[in-house]
Amino acid sequence: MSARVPGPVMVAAGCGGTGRELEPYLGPAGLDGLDFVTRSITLDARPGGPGPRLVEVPGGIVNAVGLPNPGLEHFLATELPWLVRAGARVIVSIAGATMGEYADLARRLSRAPGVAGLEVNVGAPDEVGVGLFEVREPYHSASVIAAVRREFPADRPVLAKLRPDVSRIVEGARSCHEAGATAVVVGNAVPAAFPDGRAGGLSGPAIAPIALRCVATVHQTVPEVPLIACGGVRDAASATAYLRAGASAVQVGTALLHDPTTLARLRADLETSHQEDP
Amino acid sequence: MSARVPGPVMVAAGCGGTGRELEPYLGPAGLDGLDFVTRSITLDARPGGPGPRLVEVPGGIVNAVGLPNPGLEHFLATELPWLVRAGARVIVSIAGATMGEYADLARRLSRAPGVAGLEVNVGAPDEVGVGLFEVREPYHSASVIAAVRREFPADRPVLAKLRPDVSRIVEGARSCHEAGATAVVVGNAVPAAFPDGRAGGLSGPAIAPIALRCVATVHQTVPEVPLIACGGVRDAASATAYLRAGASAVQVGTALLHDPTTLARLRADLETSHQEDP
Amino acid sequence: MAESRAPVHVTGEVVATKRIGGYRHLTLTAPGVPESFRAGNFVAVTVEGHVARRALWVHRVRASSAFGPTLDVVVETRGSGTAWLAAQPVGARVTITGPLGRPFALPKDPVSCLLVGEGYAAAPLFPLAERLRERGCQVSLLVSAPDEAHLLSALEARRSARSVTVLTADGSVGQRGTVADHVDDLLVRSNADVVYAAGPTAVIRAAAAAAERAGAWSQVAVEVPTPCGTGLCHGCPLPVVGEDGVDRVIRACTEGPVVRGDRVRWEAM
Amino acid sequence: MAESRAPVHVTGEVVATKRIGGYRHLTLTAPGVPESFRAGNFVAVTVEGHVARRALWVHRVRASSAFGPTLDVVVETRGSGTAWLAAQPVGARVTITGPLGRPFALPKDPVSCLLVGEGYAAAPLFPLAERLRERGCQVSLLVSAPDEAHLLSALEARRSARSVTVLTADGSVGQRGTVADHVDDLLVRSNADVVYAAGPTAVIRAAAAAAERAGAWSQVAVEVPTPCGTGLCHGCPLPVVGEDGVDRVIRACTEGPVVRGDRVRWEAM
Ligand SMILES: Cc1cc2nc3c(=O)[nH]c(=O)nc-3n(C[C@H](O)[C@H](O)[C@H](O)COP(=O)(O)OP(=O)(O)OC[C@H]3O[C@@H](n4cnc5c(N)ncnc54)[C@H](O)[C@@H]3O)c2cc1C
Ligand SMILES: Cc1cc2nc3c(=O)[nH]c(=O)nc-3n(C[C@H](O)[C@H](O)[C@H](O)COP(=O)(O)OP(=O)(O)OC[C@H]3O[C@@H](n4cnc5c(N)ncnc54)[C@H](O)[C@@H]3O)c2cc1C
Ligand SMILES: Cc1cc2nc3c(=O)[nH]c(=O)nc-3n(C[C@H](O)[C@H](O)[C@H](O)COP(=O)(O)O)c2cc1C
Ligand SMILES: Cc1cc2nc3c(=O)[nH]c(=O)nc-3n(C[C@H](O)[C@H](O)[C@H](O)COP(=O)(O)O)c2cc1C
Ligand code: FES
Ligand code: FES
Repeated sequence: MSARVPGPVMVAAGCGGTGRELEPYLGPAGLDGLDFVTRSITLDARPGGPGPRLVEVPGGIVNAVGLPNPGLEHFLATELPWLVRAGARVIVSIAGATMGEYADLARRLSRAPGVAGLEVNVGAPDEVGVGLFEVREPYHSASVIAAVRREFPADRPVLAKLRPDVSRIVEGARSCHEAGATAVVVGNAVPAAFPDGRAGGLSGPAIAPIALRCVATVHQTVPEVPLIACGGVRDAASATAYLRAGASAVQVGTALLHDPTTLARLRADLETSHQEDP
Repeated sequence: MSARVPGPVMVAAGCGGTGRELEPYLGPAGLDGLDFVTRSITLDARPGGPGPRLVEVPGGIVNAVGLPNPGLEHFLATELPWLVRAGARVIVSIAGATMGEYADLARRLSRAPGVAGLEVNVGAPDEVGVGLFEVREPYHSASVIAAVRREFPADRPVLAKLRPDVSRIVEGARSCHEAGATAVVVGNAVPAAFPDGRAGGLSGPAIAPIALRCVATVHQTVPEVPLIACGGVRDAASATAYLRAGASAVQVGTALLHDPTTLARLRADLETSHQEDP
Repeated sequence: MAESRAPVHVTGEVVATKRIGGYRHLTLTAPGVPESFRAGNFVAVTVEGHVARRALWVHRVRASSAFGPTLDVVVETRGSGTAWLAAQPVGARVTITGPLGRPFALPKDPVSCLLVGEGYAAAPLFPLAERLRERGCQVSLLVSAPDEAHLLSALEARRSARSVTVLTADGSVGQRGTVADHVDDLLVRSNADVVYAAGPTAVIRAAAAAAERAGAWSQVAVEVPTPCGTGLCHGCPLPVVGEDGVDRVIRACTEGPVVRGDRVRWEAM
Repeated sequence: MAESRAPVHVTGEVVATKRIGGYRHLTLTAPGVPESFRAGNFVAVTVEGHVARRALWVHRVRASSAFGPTLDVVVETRGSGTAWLAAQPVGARVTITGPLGRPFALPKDPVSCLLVGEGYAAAPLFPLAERLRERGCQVSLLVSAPDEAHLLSALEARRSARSVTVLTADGSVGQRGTVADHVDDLLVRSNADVVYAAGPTAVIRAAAAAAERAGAWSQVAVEVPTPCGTGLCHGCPLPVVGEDGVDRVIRACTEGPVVRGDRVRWEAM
């Protein structure tokens, strides 16, 4: 497995629009050279759930967007070529209802020009609600990763995106890595509820301490697993906390909704602090 | 099991000092009639962990207080009698390193005058770090509850306080209830890390959507289990979200650190809204 | 539809603030925003300590003032964010993203237009009226509100509009009644080819339906919650019928907020 | 030690704000707080949008002013909370809890006292000096700071103190040097029976050690982070030796912040 681990700063799935909407805020370089994870793409188009899809809560937002996306075919025909032309390193996030769907998506994406890698969404905060393959135990996610890995060229990364659930993350990370994941993304939005009790996922600064605990625990227990941190990254301090805890890259999600220039600033800040380090 | 479920508004463990410090902020009634959960008491005195024990994060705090407490004997001699005299309904939170310690604590507290009930802390965010009995699977907590229940009179409540971990909370609540818990407290601080990677627990408004998801899920799946919600309660809106989702009471923790009058206000607000309801 | 130029994310400043009736009118600098504004665009404002953004229609832009280019917004205090914004004094710094969203499409020919707006949401119709008049269109304006305090002043619009009708639900000023009660009649009287509408869903829906009955085009400015406002989160679903006749859900902030009235699936909103 | 009366949690108002050197001095109303204040108490301030509280020494209380009873605090801007507080204009409302913590214990007899303080933390020594003088004590005051900008003005204290010594680390005003350099000498010269100290740990530790060497009592006002300030969270551990000789960890906010200098386990801090 000689695939490069992306980073150090990436766009988190579902928080960068189709790429076009983010471009105006990225500074002169635009998307060029940016690791852009798409929103999760499913085989068939999905309209997404009803509104309100996002509700603000202290320190974050609760979302139940419902994976709106145009389906694989339309994505390949329109969004992917645009992203590739813009110079992005496109990591396609994939989501399926069955292991077969994941394999299918991986196979078809392996042939699409310009796909730099895959991110497998096996940690949605409400997979049952959105009709995704249900990950109850770590071996469920590992089986999905193995199925995807079989279909996707070994020289391109397959990332396993897991839920930041401290009681399962070590086992999940280890088994996904063994199943062929180039790196493990820790993690997704945290299972949560809207004020009215409806299921959703909590994201944003509120969850950073939770995901950080998961990253630190995984890194201490299975240091050989490359980690990408995701959850509440908003500035250089929150990003370096993850990097110090053992992550080799960070993804930025909710912060972009709050301030679309976060990514540009973060790239600059991390480069500066990198240069200052001996 | 005819024990009354406390509430509707309680002081969460470890967030009301010894009771004396909270009293000035409770209004004319003081502690009288208030369900006061003590900080977790262990058999032997514990000094607690080093500083910084609490660090502020967006929407909450991360804490690793380390269960400082004077030990059971000193508690029985000094803090308990004061609380009883002040009129509080004292629910003693207990924590132990072994099942035997939990049983021991329960037995000795069953004989202490004025103990209205017990809350069993089987969901600490870093039990390994603080040397508590490790709860890896739901049956671990259920065994502790069963051991405590055997030692404590059936007409007084035993509450099982669990971690707000959505992938385990249903099984945990069900099995603790079957083991004799009068009600289940959902939940404790969420396993998290300090910015420097040290293990701790996240509490405050940030975790309310997470605990609410757990409460709603448990109530939908095992509606026969009485639930007490704990996590980020700060005002009438956050409390009623829990009550609507199926909790019969709420505990207030971190909000007291931010505004020690929260409890007095909340009791008044919930009574008003209760009267307004037809 | 016209495409808006690239939005910017900038720190601006409150240069004037005044209470008019039930609203707070703020004048802000926001370098780059007024310059590329078109009628129907909105801005997203950052509220300190809150993750989601607050969307506001742009009521007016001035190409130059003592402070350089400025924009005006009309704020109705509702929750934490609008309360915070309304309380900002002159000199306060405010982070603004804009201009956002698809603006009103302007007719190529100098046709007759009816502009229908209610409450603060009538705000974008005023710069629209000016643009239309510049193009030689005949503009009729219908401004409505629940009561006088929530009526945007139509005084300035009298320069751009041939006729101005004022409605309040309680009859405290202008005619009594709702947009639904009066819009068909006005459409006939103004002989409009295009209806532009902005306001609560009931109002723009009534305007779109009236346009359809009269065989006119309509463009409506839709308000659904827009957590980011920039097209990134897909959190602002707007159910429409696509040009191909297929049901779709678009992002109100990016593919809207202005859409053709006959495209909205009102019953699905 | 003296016990302070019951604290209150109230909304007060900024009635004056001025920058003096590197500090912002705020005068606040806080109904009930100035009335039961004793020297060495502190207040906890709420910062909008932040869960933890910010602790501040009370520098002065006035029993009556045009605004009723007021209290003064001295703010050094460090992080988000102190920056916010320092920026509050006259009229801003601020939520305050106090008076908090154990105050300085006053001697029964009119003994000779040396008061040692550094930076903003010297603030509580000024009301202490007044109380001591009222009791007939002889007060010597040592005020130190890294530089002139961080020196609390000792002008007013000259009324209460028999002698005032000023030190700066850079020698920009007063004598050059640190408290550790000068405190033994001053203790001898002032012939003090009691040393009161407030400031960074190094300073109060040096003062306590000097007192011990000279056979004097000492009381130190300790600053450790106090997330709640009210004794509820046990988040402010202060390692001490109990009266029974047993090592203990107490809550700095409630069982402190003023403790006997010889009780602190400095090496465990
Ligand atoms: C395109 C557009 C233009 C708008 N223009 C104006 C304007 O010119 N003047 C004005 O006063 N208001 C306008 N609004 C409505 C304004 O954005 C909401 O009233 C405001 O977001 C509510 O924020 P709050 O903090 O006061 O309320 P809160 O209840 O604190 O809001 C909490 C959250 O809900 C969202 N939200 C709640 N209600 C609405 C709503 N009706 N629309 C959008 N988001 C909502 C907010 O974005 C925020 O995330 C506009 C909305 C949209 C979508
Ligand atoms: C008893 C006592 C009295 C004090 N009196 C004064 C005073 O009169 N004037 C003054 O300027 N400062 C005083 N301080 C220090 C002041 O409370 C801290 O500088 C302040 O809390 C830092 O807050 P911040 O928001 O600026 O920094 P942030 O970095 O945003 O603070 C984040 C968190 O850390 C805590 N914290 C960080 N540093 C300290 C510290 N040194 N002490 C306590 N908490 C800290 C804060 O409470 C907050 O929870 C006092 C502290 C104590 C304990
Ligand atoms: C609006 C929104 C949409 C999201 N969509 C996806 C998605 O399609 N696939 C996915 O794997 N994660 C999705 N996520 C999760 C984010 O990628 C990210 O893992 C999570 O929000 C935590 O990071 P953050 O705190 O930086 O947002 C979404 C999150 C948000 C807020
Ligand atoms: C400072 C602090 C100390 C705590 N001590 C205890 C404890 O001793 N025993 C326990 O079961 N929970 C303890 N908790 C957890 C709280 O009781 C509560 O479950 C948790 O903080 C979530 O609720 P909240 O968001 O209202 O604080 C503590 C929490 C805090 C913040
Ligand atoms: S509000 Fe985020 S995409 Fe429209
Ligand atoms: S700061 Fe909370 S107990 Fe002292």
